[in-house]
Amino acid sequence: MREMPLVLLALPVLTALLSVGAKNKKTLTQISLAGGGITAGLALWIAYTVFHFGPVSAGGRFIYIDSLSAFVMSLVAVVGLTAALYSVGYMGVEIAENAIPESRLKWFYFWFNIFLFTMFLVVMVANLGVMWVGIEATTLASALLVGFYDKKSALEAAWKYIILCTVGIIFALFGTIILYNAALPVIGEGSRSLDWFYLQEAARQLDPKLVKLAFIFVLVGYGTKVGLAPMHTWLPDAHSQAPSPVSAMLSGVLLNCALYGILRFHQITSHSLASGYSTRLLLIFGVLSIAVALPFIIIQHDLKRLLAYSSIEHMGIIVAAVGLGNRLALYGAFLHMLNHALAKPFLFFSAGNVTQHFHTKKIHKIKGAVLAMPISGTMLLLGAFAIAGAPPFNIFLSEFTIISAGFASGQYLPTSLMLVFITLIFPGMVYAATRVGLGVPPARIEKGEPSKWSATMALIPIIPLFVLGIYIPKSLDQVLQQVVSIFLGGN
Amino acid sequence: MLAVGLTIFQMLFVLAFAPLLSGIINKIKAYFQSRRGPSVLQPYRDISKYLQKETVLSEHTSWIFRITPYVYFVAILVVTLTLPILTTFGVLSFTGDLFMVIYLFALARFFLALAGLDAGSAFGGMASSREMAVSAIAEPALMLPLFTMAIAAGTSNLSGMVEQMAHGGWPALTPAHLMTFVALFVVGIAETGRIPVDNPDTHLELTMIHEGMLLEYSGKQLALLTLGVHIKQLLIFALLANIFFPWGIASPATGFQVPTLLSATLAFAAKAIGLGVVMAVIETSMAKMRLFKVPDLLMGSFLLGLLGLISHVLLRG
Amino acid sequence: MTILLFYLVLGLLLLGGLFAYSLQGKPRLSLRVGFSFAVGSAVAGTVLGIIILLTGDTVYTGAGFASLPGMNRAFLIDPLAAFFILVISLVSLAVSIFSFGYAEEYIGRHNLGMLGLLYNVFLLAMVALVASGNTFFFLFFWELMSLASYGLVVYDHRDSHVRRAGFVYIVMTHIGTLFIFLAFLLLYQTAGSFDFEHMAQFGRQLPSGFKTGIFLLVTVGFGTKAGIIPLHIWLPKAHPAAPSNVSALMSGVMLKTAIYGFIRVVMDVLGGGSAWWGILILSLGTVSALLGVMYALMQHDIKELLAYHSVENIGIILMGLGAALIFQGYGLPVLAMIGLTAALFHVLNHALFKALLFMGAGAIHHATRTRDMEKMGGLLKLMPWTGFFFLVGSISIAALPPFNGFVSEWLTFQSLLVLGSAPLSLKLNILGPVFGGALALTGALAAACFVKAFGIQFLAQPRSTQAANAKEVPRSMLVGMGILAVLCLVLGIFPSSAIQLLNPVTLHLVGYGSIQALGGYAWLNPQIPLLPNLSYHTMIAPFVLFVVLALGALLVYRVVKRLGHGGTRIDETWNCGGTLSPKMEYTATSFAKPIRIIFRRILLPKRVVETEYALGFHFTRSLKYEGAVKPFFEDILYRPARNVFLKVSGKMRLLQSGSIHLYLGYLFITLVVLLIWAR
Amino acid sequence: MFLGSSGVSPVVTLILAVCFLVLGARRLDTAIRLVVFQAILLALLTAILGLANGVGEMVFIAGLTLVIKAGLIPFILKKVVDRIGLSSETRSYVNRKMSFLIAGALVMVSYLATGQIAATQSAEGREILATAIAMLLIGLLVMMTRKLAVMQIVGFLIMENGLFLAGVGTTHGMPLVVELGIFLDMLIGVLVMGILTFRIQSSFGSINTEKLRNLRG
Repeated sequence: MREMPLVLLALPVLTALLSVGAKNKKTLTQISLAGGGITAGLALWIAYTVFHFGPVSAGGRFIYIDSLSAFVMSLVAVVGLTAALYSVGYMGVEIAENAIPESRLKWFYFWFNIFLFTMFLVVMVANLGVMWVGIEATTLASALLVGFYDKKSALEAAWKYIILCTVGIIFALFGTIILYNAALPVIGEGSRSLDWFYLQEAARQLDPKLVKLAFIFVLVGYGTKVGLAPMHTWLPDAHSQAPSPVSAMLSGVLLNCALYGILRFHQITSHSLASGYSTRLLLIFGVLSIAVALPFIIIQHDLKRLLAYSSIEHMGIIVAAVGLGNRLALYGAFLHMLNHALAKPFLFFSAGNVTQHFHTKKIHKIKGAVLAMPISGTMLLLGAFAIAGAPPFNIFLSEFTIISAGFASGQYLPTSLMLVFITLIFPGMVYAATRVGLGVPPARIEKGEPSKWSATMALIPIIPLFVLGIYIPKSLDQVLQQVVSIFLGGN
Repeated sequence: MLAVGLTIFQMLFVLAFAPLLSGIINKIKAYFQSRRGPSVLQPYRDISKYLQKETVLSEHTSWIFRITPYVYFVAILVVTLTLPILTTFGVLSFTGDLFMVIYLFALARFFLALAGLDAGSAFGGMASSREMAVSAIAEPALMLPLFTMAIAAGTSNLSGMVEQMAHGGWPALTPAHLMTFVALFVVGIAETGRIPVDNPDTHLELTMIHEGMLLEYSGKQLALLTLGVHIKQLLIFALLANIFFPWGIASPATGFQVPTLLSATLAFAAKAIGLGVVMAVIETSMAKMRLFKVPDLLMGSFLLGLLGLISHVLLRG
Repeated sequence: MTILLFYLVLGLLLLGGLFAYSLQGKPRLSLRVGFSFAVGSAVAGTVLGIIILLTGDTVYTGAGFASLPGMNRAFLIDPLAAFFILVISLVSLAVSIFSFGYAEEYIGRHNLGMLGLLYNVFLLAMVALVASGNTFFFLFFWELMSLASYGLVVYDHRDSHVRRAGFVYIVMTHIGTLFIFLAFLLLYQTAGSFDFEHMAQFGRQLPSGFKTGIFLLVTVGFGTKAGIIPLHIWLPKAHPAAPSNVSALMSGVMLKTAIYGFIRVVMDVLGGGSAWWGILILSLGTVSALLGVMYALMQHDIKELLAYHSVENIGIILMGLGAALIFQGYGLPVLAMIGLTAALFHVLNHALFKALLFMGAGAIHHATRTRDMEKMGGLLKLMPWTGFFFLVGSISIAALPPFNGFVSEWLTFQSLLVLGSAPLSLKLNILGPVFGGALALTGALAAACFVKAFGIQFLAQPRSTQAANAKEVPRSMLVGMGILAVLCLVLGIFPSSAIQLLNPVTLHLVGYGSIQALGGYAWLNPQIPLLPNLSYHTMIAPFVLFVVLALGALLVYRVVKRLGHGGTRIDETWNCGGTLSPKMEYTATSFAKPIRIIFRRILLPKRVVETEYALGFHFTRSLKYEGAVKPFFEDILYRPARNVFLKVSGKMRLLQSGSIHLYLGYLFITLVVLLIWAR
Repeated sequence: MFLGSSGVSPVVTLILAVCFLVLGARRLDTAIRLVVFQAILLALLTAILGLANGVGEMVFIAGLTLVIKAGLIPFILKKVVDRIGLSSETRSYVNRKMSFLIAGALVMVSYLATGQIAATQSAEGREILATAIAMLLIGLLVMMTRKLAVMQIVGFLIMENGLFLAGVGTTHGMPLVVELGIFLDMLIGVLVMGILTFRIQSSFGSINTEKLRNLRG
């Protein structure tokens, strides 16, 4: 029972291996769905245990899961499962339209599950070095998924993705080494010196200069992966070129996993330096990211790039919220992380259906999606409003919390800037979504959903978006409070 | 009971005197133009002639056209009941509010303008359009002097304003008072449809405003409207005369004996005829203005009214 | 008990929306179900509003599941909120009944389930918005209202104009929300709570700079929604684009929620401020009223015309509010009460007659399939009831007695007059009457505009075959209009009933009840203690007036009938001997021409005349005339701003030029800068 | 430059100098050889440190470095270069003089950034840290300014060497698990990059990354 987390890590690898061995499309689908379902179930169960009975460790402290890890892990599990479900319909259409040969499908599932494994690894391990390995591995696994369509543009995106993220990640490793260097005289040799748990406890005794240096490198390094401006440049390329389920994973959880890395370092840094050094940096980068995303959202020609820039914006919001630093802001930050992780894949699903059906990603070439595809089109429209922060959807709630917290903590300038940028982004999202969604579709476009399955997957996620927009269940509230407490108080 | 009697007396006086006033003005105009002119009783004869005539309705008109004469006449009549003309002690004087009076006039005009459009001829439409435009720009110029007087009196009830004025509430014949009066007088010209704003004597289609709206009317309906127009003219004269020069009006302070009433009647008739003479002089000595010069005239009147207001406020301190 | 009624209102709307949506397969049923629930909820809302206003109680609920700290009241219905609930409910009652017939034209063409859902959600958001006890709920429902109304505006999204209108609407309203949000945040920061109730305790003691900031923010924020000039540009686009029943709601009540928000923040929470606030609001109101009515005169699309009249009427409401704020700033509650009563009463009146007029426009569109007034004419004979109701609406909006518009405008005039006579400052003594003059001009222009609107549409001969073939609309639509027409007359004759309802509201906001000073009789009687005691109080007696008018009409009719002996004959209209054709009739454009010329410096009209000659200069083959009014604010304000914004954004795109070396450079520079700056 | 007691400093300086040589290299194979040389120097340094401090692990790591960095990775790179049949010039956006200048500035930045590290560090440790940062930055500079995809891998390797230097020089090596993971990752990374380079070559007909500029905005 205690070693369940190890089983959880093994499950996606097992699914990946089984996928390679699968004979035909049907078995492949079954393997993927079964594997995804069991993995997600187990992950959520472990998360539940953590939330109720405290941190879980396994593999001789190789794995240590506290509430924060469990929270991000649940996101990975949920988004991973929905993406796997969505892949069935999406890939089905791709094969039916001869966009990819059927034989490539197993490689898709193989790398998909490996990708999932690496993300679980990131959030579960105790050792910051191994966490780094995990994050680097996510890049490698997902780079091949980004370049999955053997097109020029996809290769270009994959190349930029891998180069930029690998470079970034080297800095992160460098930061990790410096931190280890700082920890050695305090904690001593051995892998404990890179265990975030011990580092946090010993944070006050660490050499502050080294910690600062480490945080800079980690921020730039993992920040590249999170998509913080100005290191975000790979993100729109990769997100737009990847198959839609992968875009959903990248946007929904990969960014959060990288952010998780920053958060762990931020915790250590903020315990070590009382001056709010790291919070200020986070706030600056957060607001900068929102600002940089703004013009690209306003004049965007590509639907999926639009969503990618929106991810940059929302990561910026979360990071800035962490940078605001008070309890309410952190609550908002984690709520926003959840909300974004729920909303963005949903948008990628519906956008995926629409682009697939219209055979283009260009915004000005798609028209009348609502009439052509009653479910996906409508959901795309609703999703755009949701992500732009309109009630009754959940993003509004978390943004309201964050902005209120910013004002409550007296940081008027950054908070007002955030609010202004978010407000100005709204027209951009709405313009694109209404341009795509409303009107009369061109005559060449058939009416109706090409895949019932995909349509359903575009429909279902609106429910949590809506419910969380008007009601936060007590249990979720407790989880978030717990995460915030952990974050603020160590334990 | 007294109040009811006074109101009825005032109403009968207005009904009887209004056509006569028009007749007198026409006679004076004729005199200035070295004509003999029609008898001062001609307006009565016109009305009684109209009453005898068959009413011809246009086939295109609707019920709006048919009820307009009644709405017009009744609205004017109600103003007659509430306005202090001979006395400030009418049964309806308590609701004789400045705005009420102006807006009842507006109600009458609203229906008349609709009726002008109803027959579908271009003349009626043109007349309605011009009437509404002119009256719209006349409105602020009309209101501002009245505001000044209302502020001075501390109420917008016309009887109250008249009483305040009559019993020394406000020094008369000051510059403020005179400027305000002149401003209102200019608007009075526009409201009664006289030269230089409109020409009451013409049926020349390109210059007429008021007459164009009446073009389709005949018979009893025309009679009602014509009488209504006469009364409206008298009422505007009454506003001008009584608010600024209320002397002689019968009020609770003067009592309501028969001689008082008689002198009040005579005083008012004299004031009205005096104003009529001035109007006639202006009308014979000026040419009708181009329609789009009228706003300049009214703007001037508005500015004069503003000056009156400012000097009033400054003088009051 | 009353709180249950409130939940009933919300519940019915929610169920109505959901049922209508789930029945979208059966459009006719969906329509009936959706609007039936709306009617039910409107009845409940009316009862709720009246109960609270008559008892003067305040009902509230706890925060419930809201988890944000500093939030203790989910809903709080005080008399002010109840008054607005009453306004919303009265209008939505009539409009929902109207919709039964009106929405039938969409069967088979559009998704009626969606209409039912959005319609009910829209109503729900408005009711919940005014009942919100804290800023979060307020903003939530505010945005929900915007979103639902946006959905309704783009309901007929096949038309590209509609889409563009919708976009302008949602962007403007969202930017407006930004300002409101900022104001709320400042309040939250100082009061440490989201509750209005709680804020109101702190609001009055805030430093004046803070208060001014909040005031300016909400003025811009709510002003955008209310459509004050120059923030109005969305309004004449969005209202015509929406289905007419929705336009009726948007114009009739949605704009009023902005007024509600303004009153709630400025008068309730902040408790008023310096007198210049009032002067600002008064000036904004005057400009909106004047320009609004002038632009309205220039329109010949009936719904655009009505939309600009909303701008005008919001201006009039703000004039009353501005006067109230000035008096509040000087500490004269009685006088403030008059202005506030005028404003609130006009809120109700405008809701009634504007909804009525929009329904009329909808009925005309239903019958003729056009909104272009130049194509109508002669409809009064074909659609007698619609015509009659439209006439009632026209008279009301032109503020003519004995209808309701007159009474609230009279009160506004009174508060401006008092501004002229109260011992405040010389500047205000002069400004008051001048603003009064502007209001008089507005009223007269509005009358001109509705002579045009009614005359061109309903009188004379039809100008097109569509108009000639028009038929009277179904009964449900007539009932909807009839309800509001009757209310317009009733409130015009018995304004005291409204004064009585407003009593607890003014008592709460300015500390002086409206009955005390305005009298609870059939007439209005401002007893202003500042002024000398007179034998005549300023008062009007609308009921007496109405009776006299009616008796007078009867009397005159009887007398005239007896006099003379001419018969009646039907004949042609005289036309200089020629035959009259509809082409000779005065058009809407020509009707407005004198005013267009008189105010040409403000309206900036432009005209294009294209002449095609056959032989020489004197032989014209064809003549094309095009006239329009320059969209002044779009040209000088919005278009340049948008262009700059887009241009800068376009330049920023170069940052993402596709070069990986550049991207690596960003990384490099970031790192170097951080190493130097943040070491 | 000051000489360290254990003779570490000259090696470190030499490693940094190699970076400058790479910046000055005109031909592709020269650049690759220089990186191999740098890796050998690193292995040497690791061995010296390991023996001096008596850490057996580090000697093992030195061997591993030699095998992977001086053997396997150059082997893969060579393969790639041979398969593609490169024109062997290292094309750059900035000329060599400028590159040297910038690199010099970067070394100063690194010393600036590490200047105030507390006394827990030996002077030598501080120097190694500064050198490592300089190598990271110079590696990034190479990646930034050189046009060919292979040169980007070279720049990447320089960065990676800097990292290794920091890991070995300042902390006497990371925990073994971590170290192995890092090695594995690097290997896979270079592999994946190689695969992508192949694919790019076959799709675009060139590995000049200047041509990879279709995704923008």
